[in-house]
Amino acid sequence: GGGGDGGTASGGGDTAKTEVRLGFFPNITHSTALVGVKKGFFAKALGSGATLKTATFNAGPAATEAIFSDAIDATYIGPNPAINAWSKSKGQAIKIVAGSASGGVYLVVKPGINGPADLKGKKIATPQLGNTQDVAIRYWLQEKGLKTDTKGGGDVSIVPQDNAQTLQTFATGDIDGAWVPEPFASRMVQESKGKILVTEADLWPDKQFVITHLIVRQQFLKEHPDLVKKLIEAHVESNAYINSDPAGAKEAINAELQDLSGKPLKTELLDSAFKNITFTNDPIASSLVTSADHAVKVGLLDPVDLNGIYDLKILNEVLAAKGQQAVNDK
Amino acid sequence: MTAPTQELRPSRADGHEPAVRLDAVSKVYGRDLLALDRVSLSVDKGEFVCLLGASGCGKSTMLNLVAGLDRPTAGEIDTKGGRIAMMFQEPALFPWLTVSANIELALRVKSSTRSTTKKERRERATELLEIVHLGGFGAKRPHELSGGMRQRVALARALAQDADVLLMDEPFGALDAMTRDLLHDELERIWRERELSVLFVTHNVREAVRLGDRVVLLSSRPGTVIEEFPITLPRPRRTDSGEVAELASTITARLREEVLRHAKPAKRPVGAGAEHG
Amino acid sequence: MTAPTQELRPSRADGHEPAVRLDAVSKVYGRDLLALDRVSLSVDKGEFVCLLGASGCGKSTMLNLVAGLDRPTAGEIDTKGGRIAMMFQEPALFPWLTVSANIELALRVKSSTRSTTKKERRERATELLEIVHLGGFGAKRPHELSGGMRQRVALARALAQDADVLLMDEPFGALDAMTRDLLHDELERIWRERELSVLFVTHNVREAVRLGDRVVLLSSRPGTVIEEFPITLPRPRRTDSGEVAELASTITARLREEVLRHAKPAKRPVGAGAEHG
Amino acid sequence: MTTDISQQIAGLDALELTSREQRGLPSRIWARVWPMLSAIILVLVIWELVVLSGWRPEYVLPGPITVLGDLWNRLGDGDFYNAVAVTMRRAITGFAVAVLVGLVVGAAVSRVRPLRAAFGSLITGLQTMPSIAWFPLAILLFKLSESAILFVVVLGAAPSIANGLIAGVDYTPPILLRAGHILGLRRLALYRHVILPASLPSFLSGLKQGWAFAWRSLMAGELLVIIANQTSIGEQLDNARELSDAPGLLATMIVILVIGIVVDMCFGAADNALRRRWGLDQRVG
Amino acid sequence: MTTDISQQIAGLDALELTSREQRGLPSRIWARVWPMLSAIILVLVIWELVVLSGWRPEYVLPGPITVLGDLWNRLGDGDFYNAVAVTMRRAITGFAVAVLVGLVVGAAVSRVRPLRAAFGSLITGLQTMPSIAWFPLAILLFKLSESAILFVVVLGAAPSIANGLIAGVDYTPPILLRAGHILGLRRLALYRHVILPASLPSFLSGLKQGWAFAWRSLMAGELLVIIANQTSIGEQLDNARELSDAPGLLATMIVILVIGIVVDMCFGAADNALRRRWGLDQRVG
Ligand SMILES: Nc1ncnc2c1ncn2[C@@H]1O[C@H](COP(=O)(O)OP(=O)(O)OP(=O)(O)O)[C@@H](O)[C@H]1O
Ligand SMILES: Nc1ncnc2c1ncn2[C@@H]1O[C@H](COP(=O)(O)OP(=O)(O)OP(=O)(O)O)[C@@H](O)[C@H]1O
Ligand SMILES: [Mg+2]
Ligand SMILES: [Mg+2]
Repeated sequence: GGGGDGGTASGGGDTAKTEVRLGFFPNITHSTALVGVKKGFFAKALGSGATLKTATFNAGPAATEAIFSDAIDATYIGPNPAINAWSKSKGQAIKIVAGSASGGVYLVVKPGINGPADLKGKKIATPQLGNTQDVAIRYWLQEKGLKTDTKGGGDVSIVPQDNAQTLQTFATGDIDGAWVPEPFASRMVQESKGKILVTEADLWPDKQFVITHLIVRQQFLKEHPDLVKKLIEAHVESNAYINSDPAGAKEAINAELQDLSGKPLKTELLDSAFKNITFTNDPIASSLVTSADHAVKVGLLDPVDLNGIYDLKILNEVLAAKGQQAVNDK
Repeated sequence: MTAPTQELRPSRADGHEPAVRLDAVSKVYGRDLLALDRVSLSVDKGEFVCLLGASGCGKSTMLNLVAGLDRPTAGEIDTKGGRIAMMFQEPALFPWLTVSANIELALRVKSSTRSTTKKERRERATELLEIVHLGGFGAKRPHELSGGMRQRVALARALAQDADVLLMDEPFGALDAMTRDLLHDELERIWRERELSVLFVTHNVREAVRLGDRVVLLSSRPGTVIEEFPITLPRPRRTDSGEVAELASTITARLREEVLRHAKPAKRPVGAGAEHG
Repeated sequence: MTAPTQELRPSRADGHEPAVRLDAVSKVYGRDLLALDRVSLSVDKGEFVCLLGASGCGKSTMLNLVAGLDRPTAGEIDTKGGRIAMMFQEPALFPWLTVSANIELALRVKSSTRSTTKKERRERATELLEIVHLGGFGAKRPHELSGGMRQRVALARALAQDADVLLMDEPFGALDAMTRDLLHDELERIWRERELSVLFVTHNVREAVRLGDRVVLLSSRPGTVIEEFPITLPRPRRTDSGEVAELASTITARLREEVLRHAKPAKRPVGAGAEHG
Repeated sequence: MTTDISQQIAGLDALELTSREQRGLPSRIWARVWPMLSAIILVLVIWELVVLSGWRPEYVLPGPITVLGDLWNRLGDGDFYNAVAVTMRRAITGFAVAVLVGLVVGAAVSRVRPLRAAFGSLITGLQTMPSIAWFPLAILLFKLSESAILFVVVLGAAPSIANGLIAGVDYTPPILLRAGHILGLRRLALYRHVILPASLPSFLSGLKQGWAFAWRSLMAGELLVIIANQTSIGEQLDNARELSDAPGLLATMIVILVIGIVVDMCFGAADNALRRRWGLDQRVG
Repeated sequence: MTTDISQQIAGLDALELTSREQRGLPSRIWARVWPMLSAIILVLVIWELVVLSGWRPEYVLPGPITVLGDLWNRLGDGDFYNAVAVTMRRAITGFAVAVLVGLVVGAAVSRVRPLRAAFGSLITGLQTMPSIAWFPLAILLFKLSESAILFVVVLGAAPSIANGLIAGVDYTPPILLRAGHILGLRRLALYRHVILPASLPSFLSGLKQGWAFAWRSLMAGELLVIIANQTSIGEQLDNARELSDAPGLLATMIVILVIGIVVDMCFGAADNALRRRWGLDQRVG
């Protein structure tokens, strides 16, 4: 395919690449990007050779569409859209080049529900049919011997709905719980007296599973590995900063959120959510593959070959340069 | 017999009860177009009054006021004569109804108290269409009729209302002389039978003399009653009879005089308010 | 002088070139309503032809066909006489334009070749409005006029077109006798000056005799030409002159005869196809 | 077909002349069908050419063959028909309620002065409100039930329908109102016998717009509540997008288009009947 | 106010009688304003009562005071005005383009038979297509630029406008067409001088519907591209929703409603002027 003729309307272009277009969501799980942008790590790393142009999205599909359409070069994104982008393009569109965040997903339920057995006949929300959380709860329920189906039937009725809507329906008692990421889990606990029944991290080896990672357009990677490297350098620096100075990071996050959406997160919420997420450069490849396997098992995904979805060579170079341990793509 | 009465009276003093009474009625359109100026007129019960006047002198305006479709700017209108039916200057048929349904609608409203069946109404509509010589056209739609035919349907519809007072605005304007004559007879018959009070606008002086008990002349801008002619010719009259012609020419002469007197002002801008009061 | 010619000819054989020629024209509406049946008629250049006939006999249909607004079911129509203007039976004014603008629109189209300025058009429109005795009403909108006034605006608009052939469908139907007389004079003057060919539908036999070079009688359902009367009275004629009255009554008699002959069929359903062919 | 086309081109020349010739039924149907077919073929060809040009990779812009193949697969699947049935049922129910609400509101607002002053502009205001803004309210009122979806649909469509009626009422020729008044028709009777029929054309176009609003709101609203064992078109559309499934998205778009076109044809038939009855199909020429 | 209300109630009784009395300007304005004010107060009171009843917790259904407070804070913030300005600019640009496109398409489709057969129904089909379905195409064609947003807006609004025009053309009284034809008007001239003005009422209501579509599409489209340093109403709405910020959501809804109402008033003024000129404001009574 072509793709070399882009950039007419957006001002970007491949001719003497001077712009790196990075996407992310105004969302706490995208803190690496929020901090990196706010603190200028990206701008600094790109130097004078290229400028950073950011684009914010409200959800994965829009980010994928933008990557597909050559409207952005790289984006932070969750595992599901990445898998979809990979499989739909038959491995041509994107590569995952670094991990970003892990953990921070919980099953929050109404008080009074104390175990899987109590969930029978209840309504549990997930963010989206077939996404990681959706797969996780279905697999978990299956292991506990509870049946679900994709239409909301079965022993436990799974209702995929928007996270924002989940907050409301949980508050009004229309649903009995939800398997959701931060900051929604914390809000459900704080605002509606929800109770954490399952911490997804507990289900994973090392309590680690991917929730956000960085993907790039393959063509961009091919044509501008130098720029990708700079991007990853900034990314690593940003994660390092978050882990070394959480207070400063939180301040940066809220400042950036304020800029983007006009409203910062409440402090206690930010604290609680932030505490539950781990920021790591490791894409935790194993969790992605396992999750995909689970999806196949619960009947939400046709088997997909994820071989080659990672390209961690540059990340490992950067990590090596910093004297950190390499990550692997298995 | 043919001498015009020179006194202008709102109502005849012969003890008849008026069906319609206008008392010093004025109508101003917009800011300053005085269409009617203190018009006083009455139509007795069972009387047939014809209204003559130049184009634009306020005849339709007067009918609209009597029908309650518009409010007078000043003066009072009494319509104690019972239900009012009106035939507009345009046919004003409902385009979405067939000819027959147009008439049936009038029948249906009229008879809301005592219920008629659909079949009865249909039959009555057919009768009425026969009266206006449109038998067999009931299933057509208004747009499939000629101008004169539409006017006749409007007549049938007005008759269908079975009202006590009938206001007619140039009802036979689009008809040929022959059809007109036939309808004159029908109208006279119905007027007699039902003891209607009729206020009838026309441009045809002979027609006015043929039909009216009284002919009222309106002047132009502002419209005022300038003269009334009682018509005492014995009925049935014929439009082409000598007596009708004679009386008609007297009235025409008076009308012509009036029109010529107003010919000049008519050419001046009316909005300028020059001719008011 | 007043004797009707008994032969029916499509065109007079005096060497005049026809401006409009209908050759065995038929028009069927819907499935089986035969409105016109093999009508042949021609209007010479500069001739004034009046069309008389009962209501619904097909006069408007004929005018529509000549104007090219509708297609004949059979037969041929030649309109070599040049540009055609038409006055419809309804005023058909554009409600969104002022009276003056309605006329100016006609002027503007007419003069698309040689450009007139807006001011010229406005002046010409004012002149035309004066001709129809509506000076000062230019700024009004159609809905602010009386029925007769609207009809006069339509006349002014038709005259504004400056066409060679003028088709008029009961142009003076809504006017009082006086205004009508005045407009007869104006129309005659303009017809003379511009050497117009006119096809004029009316229900007023006197009017037809007053204006026409020839009066054509149409029968009813199906419409066919039953008789033509050349009018050789010297001009200017007067509507109330004895000669006009005399000729008019001859024509009326003939027309009455025709209408009465058709009175029965007219009451039968028309859609039934009984009276076709 | 060549002669037909040349005829039609002649028709193009004489724009305002529409022929009123009496033709046979097959030829009349053909006259309706061939332009559509040509249009479809034209679109498909252009689309395929763009794809063949390699402007974008196939996974971003799949070709018509891929998409039609995907569509074909869907057509072979029972789920698809369920989805269409569910969505159509919701659309029709919601639309019917919206028509009712729109009629009542439109009738009230168009004839009662103070109501109009109070709520007239609010109707358009509501019309501009995006569906998602209503979601929280819908859930508050109706929990996670199908009623919540209908609520959003009705709020989307009713203003349009009311506005159509109001416009129709406003443009009812005064002479017909007067005629109705003289016939003794008042209030509801005047409404029923004069104003409504006179407003019908405008009301009909309001209905058409209302349908579009209803449908769009429904597409959004179907994500609001996912009810057991009921897949729906809105959900399929969203899924295709979530999965970055370009052929699936395009196939679903085609389904939506086809439904929209079929519905429009129903409205068109009603419209034509109306125009024929009113004598509005008498064109010049 | 009591006398006014009792007058208005009398007005309710005589539904079809609208008074044509000449009143002073202040009293006319007051007659327009009081029903609105009463409506607003009524809504606020009911709302507050519902909240006070404790039906739902405050953070799900905040009371009017909270919401108006939130709105007040927004009004004090420069960002808010930027957002309104950005959104209005996009709405107006998009709408203007849509009007152009709608006019051209509507004119072509309404008068050229084969085009109508080919694309007539497609217009409504397109109208029913939800905005999100266009997002991939918009991004494909215009990348992440404002043009992508405009694309979605135009696709949302243009069909409505075209449909309004088509309906108007279809319902142009034949006698006026004939009159225009006789005056020698053909094709474009006939269009300009007869068909367009005669279609104006319907076109205007198409425009109104088009605006609603444009606005709704814009609210969705503004999430498509979030351009740096440009916040917009659509974004604010979505943020409020994403954050389950009920007062923020309601405040934004009020902003949208107010804008919608103001726009409707502009259309209303145009409409009234039209009706006055056409003599359609002459009601019975
Ligand atoms: N709705 C209106 N708005 C403004 N002026 C009007 C309106 N209706 C009538 N007029 C004016 O009032 C005057 C009288 O009109 P009216 O229709 O009563 O005349 P008319 O006697 O019926 O005339 P005609 O014989 O031509 O029908 C005219 O000058 C006309 O311009
Ligand atoms: N559009 C139409 N569709 C169907 N039938 C029509 C149509 N127009 C006219 N007709 C029929 O054709 C016949 C002649 O109509 P036309 O209008 O030509 O009569 P006319 O001579 O002008 O009558 P009038 O003097 O009443 O205007 C009538 O019987 C009428 O019903
Ligand atoms: Mg009149
Ligand atoms: Mg006629």
